[in-house]
Amino acid sequence: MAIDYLYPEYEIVRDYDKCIACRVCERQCSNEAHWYDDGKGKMLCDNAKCVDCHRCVSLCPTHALKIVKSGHTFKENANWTGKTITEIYRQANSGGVLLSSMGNPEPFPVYWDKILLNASQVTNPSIDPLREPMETVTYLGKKPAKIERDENGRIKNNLSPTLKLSTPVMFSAMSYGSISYNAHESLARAASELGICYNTGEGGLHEDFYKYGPNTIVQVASGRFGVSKDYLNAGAAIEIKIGQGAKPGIGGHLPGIKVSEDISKTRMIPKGSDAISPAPHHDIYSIEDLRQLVYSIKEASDYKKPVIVKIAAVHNVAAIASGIARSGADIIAIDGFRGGTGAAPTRIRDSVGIPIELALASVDSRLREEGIRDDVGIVVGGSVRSAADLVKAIALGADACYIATAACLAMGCHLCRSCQAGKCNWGIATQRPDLVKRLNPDIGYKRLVNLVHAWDHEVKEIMGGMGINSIEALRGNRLMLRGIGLSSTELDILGIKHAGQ
Amino acid sequence: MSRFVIIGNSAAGIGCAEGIRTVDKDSEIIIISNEPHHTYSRPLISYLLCGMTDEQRMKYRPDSFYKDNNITAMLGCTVTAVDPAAHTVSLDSGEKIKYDKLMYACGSSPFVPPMKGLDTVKNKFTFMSLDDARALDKALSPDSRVLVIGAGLIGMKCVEGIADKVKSITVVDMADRVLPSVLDADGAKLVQSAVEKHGVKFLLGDSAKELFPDKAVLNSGAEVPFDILVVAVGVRPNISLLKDAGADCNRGILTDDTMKTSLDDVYAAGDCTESFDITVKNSRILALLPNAYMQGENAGINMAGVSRSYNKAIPMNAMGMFGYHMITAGTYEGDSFCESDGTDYKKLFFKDDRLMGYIMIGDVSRAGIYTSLIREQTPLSSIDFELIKHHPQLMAFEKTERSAKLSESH
Amino acid sequence: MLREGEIRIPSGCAISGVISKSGTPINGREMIKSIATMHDRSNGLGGGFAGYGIYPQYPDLYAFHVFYDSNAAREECERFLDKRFDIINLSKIPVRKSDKITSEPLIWRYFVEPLKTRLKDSKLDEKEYVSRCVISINSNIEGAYVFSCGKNMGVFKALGYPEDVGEYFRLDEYEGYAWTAHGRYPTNTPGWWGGAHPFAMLDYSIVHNGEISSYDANRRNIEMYGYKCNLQTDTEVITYIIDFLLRKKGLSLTEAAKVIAAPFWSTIDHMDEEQAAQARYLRAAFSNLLITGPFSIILGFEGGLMALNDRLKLRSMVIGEKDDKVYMASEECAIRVIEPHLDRIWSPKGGEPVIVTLDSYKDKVFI
Amino acid sequence: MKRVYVNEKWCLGCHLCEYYCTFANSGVSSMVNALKDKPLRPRIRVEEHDGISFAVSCRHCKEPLCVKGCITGALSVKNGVITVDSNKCVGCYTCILSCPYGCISPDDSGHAISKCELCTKNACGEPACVKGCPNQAIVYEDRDVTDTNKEAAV
Repeated sequence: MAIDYLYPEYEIVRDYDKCIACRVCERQCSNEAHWYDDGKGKMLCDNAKCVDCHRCVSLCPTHALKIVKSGHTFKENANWTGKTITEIYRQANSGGVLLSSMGNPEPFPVYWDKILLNASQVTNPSIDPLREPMETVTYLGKKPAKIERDENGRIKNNLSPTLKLSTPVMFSAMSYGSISYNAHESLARAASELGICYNTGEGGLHEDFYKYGPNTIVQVASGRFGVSKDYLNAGAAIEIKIGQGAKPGIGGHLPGIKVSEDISKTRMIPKGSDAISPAPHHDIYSIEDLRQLVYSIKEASDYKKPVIVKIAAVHNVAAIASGIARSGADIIAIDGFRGGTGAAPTRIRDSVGIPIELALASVDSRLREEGIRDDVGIVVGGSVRSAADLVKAIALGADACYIATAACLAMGCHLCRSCQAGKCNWGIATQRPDLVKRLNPDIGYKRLVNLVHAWDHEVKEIMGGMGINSIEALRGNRLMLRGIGLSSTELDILGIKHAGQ
Repeated sequence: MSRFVIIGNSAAGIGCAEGIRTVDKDSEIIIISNEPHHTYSRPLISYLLCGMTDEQRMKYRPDSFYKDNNITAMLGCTVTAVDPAAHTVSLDSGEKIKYDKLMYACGSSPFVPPMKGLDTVKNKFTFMSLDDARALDKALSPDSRVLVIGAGLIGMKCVEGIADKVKSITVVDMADRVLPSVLDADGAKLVQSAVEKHGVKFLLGDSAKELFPDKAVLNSGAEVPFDILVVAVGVRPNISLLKDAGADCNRGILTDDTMKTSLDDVYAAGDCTESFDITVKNSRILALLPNAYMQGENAGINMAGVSRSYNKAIPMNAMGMFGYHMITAGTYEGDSFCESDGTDYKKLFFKDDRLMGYIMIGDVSRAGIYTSLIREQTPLSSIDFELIKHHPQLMAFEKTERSAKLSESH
Repeated sequence: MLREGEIRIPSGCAISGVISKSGTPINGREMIKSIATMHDRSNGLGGGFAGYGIYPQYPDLYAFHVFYDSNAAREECERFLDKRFDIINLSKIPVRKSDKITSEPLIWRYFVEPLKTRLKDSKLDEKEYVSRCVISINSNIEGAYVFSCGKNMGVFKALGYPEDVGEYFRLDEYEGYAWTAHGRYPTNTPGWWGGAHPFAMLDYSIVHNGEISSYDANRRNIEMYGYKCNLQTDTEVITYIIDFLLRKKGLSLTEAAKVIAAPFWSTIDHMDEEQAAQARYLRAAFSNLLITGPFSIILGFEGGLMALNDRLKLRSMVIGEKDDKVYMASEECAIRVIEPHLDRIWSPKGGEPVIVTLDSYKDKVFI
Repeated sequence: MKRVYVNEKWCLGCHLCEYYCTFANSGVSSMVNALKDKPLRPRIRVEEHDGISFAVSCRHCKEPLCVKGCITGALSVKNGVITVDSNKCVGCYTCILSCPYGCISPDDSGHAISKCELCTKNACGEPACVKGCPNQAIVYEDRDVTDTNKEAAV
């Protein structure tokens, strides 16, 4: 055997005084890091197999386990970090592109954390959300260009199709295939109960979930998996996915091994075949092609569904968004570079794209400068982590936010970032039936509902503090924001003043 | 308001009273028993002797039972006659009690066969009632040599009950094995040797030819000296009162599946009746406490006006000897499957796609799952028999059946 | 200190208004008396009035009231106007000097009408043409500020307590069918005349008491439609919103009220279906023009007044009626002082507009 | 009445129910002290075979064969819960013979039986197996077909 240059990243620490050898750790570890040694009468483990997903830690009834970062260090320096060295070893070993999961982990600035919110004092009363109505209902879509009246002078309803959300949060695209049936069911049921939407991702819509259509966004991506007329008409909106924050400019690949009977049916591809999403849509090589696809989809859905175009936040996102706003799309979704993924080339994930905060601010400003902000709704995602991030996004100009990593966390994800292995111990990013069943949608959906309810409460508290009692009065209300520790360029892009100004 | 009269204060009689009360909370219930005791569990008399229970704990129902259930208990009263035409029962006191519905649950009595010289034996006992047990216990001393005639259920439980109180015990039975009514030969061997470890001596395939005041001479010629004799060769159902009143009887009283006898408004239950054994599909005496209770309960429900059938009777038995347990049920017919490691023993009998009977000794865990297969006449083809034959388990059932068992209210 | 337009300045205030439905002329003195009663609601950093029907001699000309910081600014502005308008009359606005009103700018008044050829070339309707010219002056000509530009109406405002401002502008010499007045309590203005209220665009004028928390959401939205919020005041943005909704979008006053003080979704759910559909439409179509936070406003327009509170009624506002006159004010005392014997007085609910027009305008105003 | 119900669809075969059950009925305040190096005597047992697993515990039948067959009167129904008076029980195992679900086991002493009593005799509150199940495969619900439940179902 060749020398293994790598050293386990984590150490499993077991307190043998507490361990009752119930073996739940062993039974629950899909990486087979734990086992019971009959001879010794105790549990043993292999640190090299541990991915730090905390399944064993969470289930251990006596709290006998913890996982710590291995104390091992290479002879690293500021330039040659342990991570860099490890990656070189791995590539020298495999000759392949490094793959990673979830969002960009690198220490780039998180602008949400450099923005502060305002509150009312004296001149304007704060509003108590427990006493007064506090509204977070959001309509996503185009605003009508002009008022039309019937012969009796009554206003005609000439609104374009819109998405009505009880609160400005949606679950962003995660395909059936990248995540499990039970994860999809949890998302679908939660969206239904919450009065928001979840997104099929590019993997089609399982027949069991057509019933959640009014709360479903069906996605059309470059692979066109599972796309049919019925599919397009099954949801409340249709999203054309151009790009994704974690891997702008890159396609996707679901290995054939994960294309089970059920997934093959849902994706409408042969069982066991690789599902490859091309990097571009091969019918969209320019903006006018996009317009054609938008209108093809509108034709296919009888102009009854809003069309969303989702792009990754890249350098010239504002200009691209402007083009999309003029393409007939009703909603633009922008995904920042910290957005998650089931698998992406590490180099792309960690080096391509820009933060969603800057992308959002520049898109919103640009569309307003062009007077077309009311022609589209803006939805942003790519690591909206809390109600505070959500409020900041709305105040910067978003109509609503997409959340996925937070949703996965709510369902139990522990961010071990090993989705690509398909052995998710939490039953989310896996298709193995014994693992999938670990996510009981009765629990998963409730936790999602709880999360969004909690955020909604927090948004209302924050709004009330600002003296705002409806989310639309927060939208684009950048006076409610101040930067902290930001350069004047950053403040300019964000369109906010510095704290104290 | 009716008056229900129950003759008998043991499992069938109590079952009857409880059955009535599930339907009718108000009508009068009278329980008549020739024993003067609060209802107690007869099978516990062996546990009483060895100190695993006492007279208070062996009460079958709490002290407040009659009061709680608004029952008039006439204890120590013997019924001398039943007049089905007049709907009365006569007591030894001369009193006549009218009934609207009558439950006859008089159980059975020890059978003492004619044996030469029996009348010369001073310390001779049967082992059926609390009074039997009290009398035997009084006679025992650490020096006693005890001869037990009969290695059946009663004899063996008696052995267990007195083993630690006496000098020696010898058991004689005509059969070639212990517990012949419930065990096969291999199983019996295991139990026998387990009991022998406690100093008990068995003389099987033999019987007493003649009894003397201090010894028995067996057919084989062997002599067994003893101080105390226990005769436990079997029981006979107490049917005479009803038989005299004109009820159809075989060896036991015959009833329909509501437990009604051939006499109007007269029901019978327990050891004095015959039951339809669904494993062999014929009528026989199943003198078992669970069977007695359920017959009585079913009768009570019918007596109170709700029609319900009792048609799941099967022979079954659970007993332990010095902590070595055995559970058996059904009939030992058909093909068999046997597993044994010298301590734990299991034998299943199956025929016509049905489990007919089983014997489990040692490890008896989850035996009820097998019992249920027999009682419910479950087609073995509908379950995973290969799986279940090694261990009783619900896994062997179809998914929908499992789900019905585990996710529905029962 | 930064002045209005350079920074956002919240302020509390007093407002008052009166209208005679029959068109009976009301002397400006009445309004001074009314607003003076609420002296404590102002802090001497701004006061103003709007009078309707005050220029019967030029009813069809736009009356521009302009503050100039210098003659140079005036000359530049007049050159600008000359190119675009026929100036029928120009003069300084007569004032009564007083030690209570200081740091006066130059205050000029022009009665104008758009040059026909320029108007035609612009391909705009007349009002849009005028408003763009005004926005252009205010945005581009340093030291010039048009603070009133409607027909047969005028705004008079200055730094000082409102009663002193009224005296200064000699309002006792004006009569109109309707008046509004404003006393200002800004928190941090250095005191700039242009920052005083009312704020006007064409014949719409707004007096406003409150501080709206939706300001930047409203501003950034309305600025997409050709408005420029130079002053960064609530009153300015509310005026533009009203102008946008009424003039550009053709909404009725009631409909506009349902946009800026929209009924709650929970209230809409209890409306009858037609009303609910309309309310939902207006909220969805103009969601970014919903104004939240406390406000009470009196909108003046050609032929009438509209009073409106925010939907939670976080600011006081009472309405009084006596014969053909309707009074609107922050406090009842401001009404009682000029009309002690009212037929009726009430406090309208949050979001419930009170619209009063001249009888002769009943059919001309889109209610 | 509320009973424990299990759904094999969600059972992970983790066996935690057995440990939580044993702990809850141990009378010991620390789980480690209750279970470390001690025999496990749960009143709920997980069956596992071929990727399927589920826990089984007393169904608290409305027509309980164990109670009817009990020779001592130690088993009785109290407020719908089948409970055992271990003082009366002599360990004859007739109930083990009777129970169609295989849910009754000998207790530690071997002279009596132990069975699920829905944690009514310990300080657990909601049954420990239900609380301890990580996937809601074991739930504590009222599924009796009563008039009210029927209406709710409609």
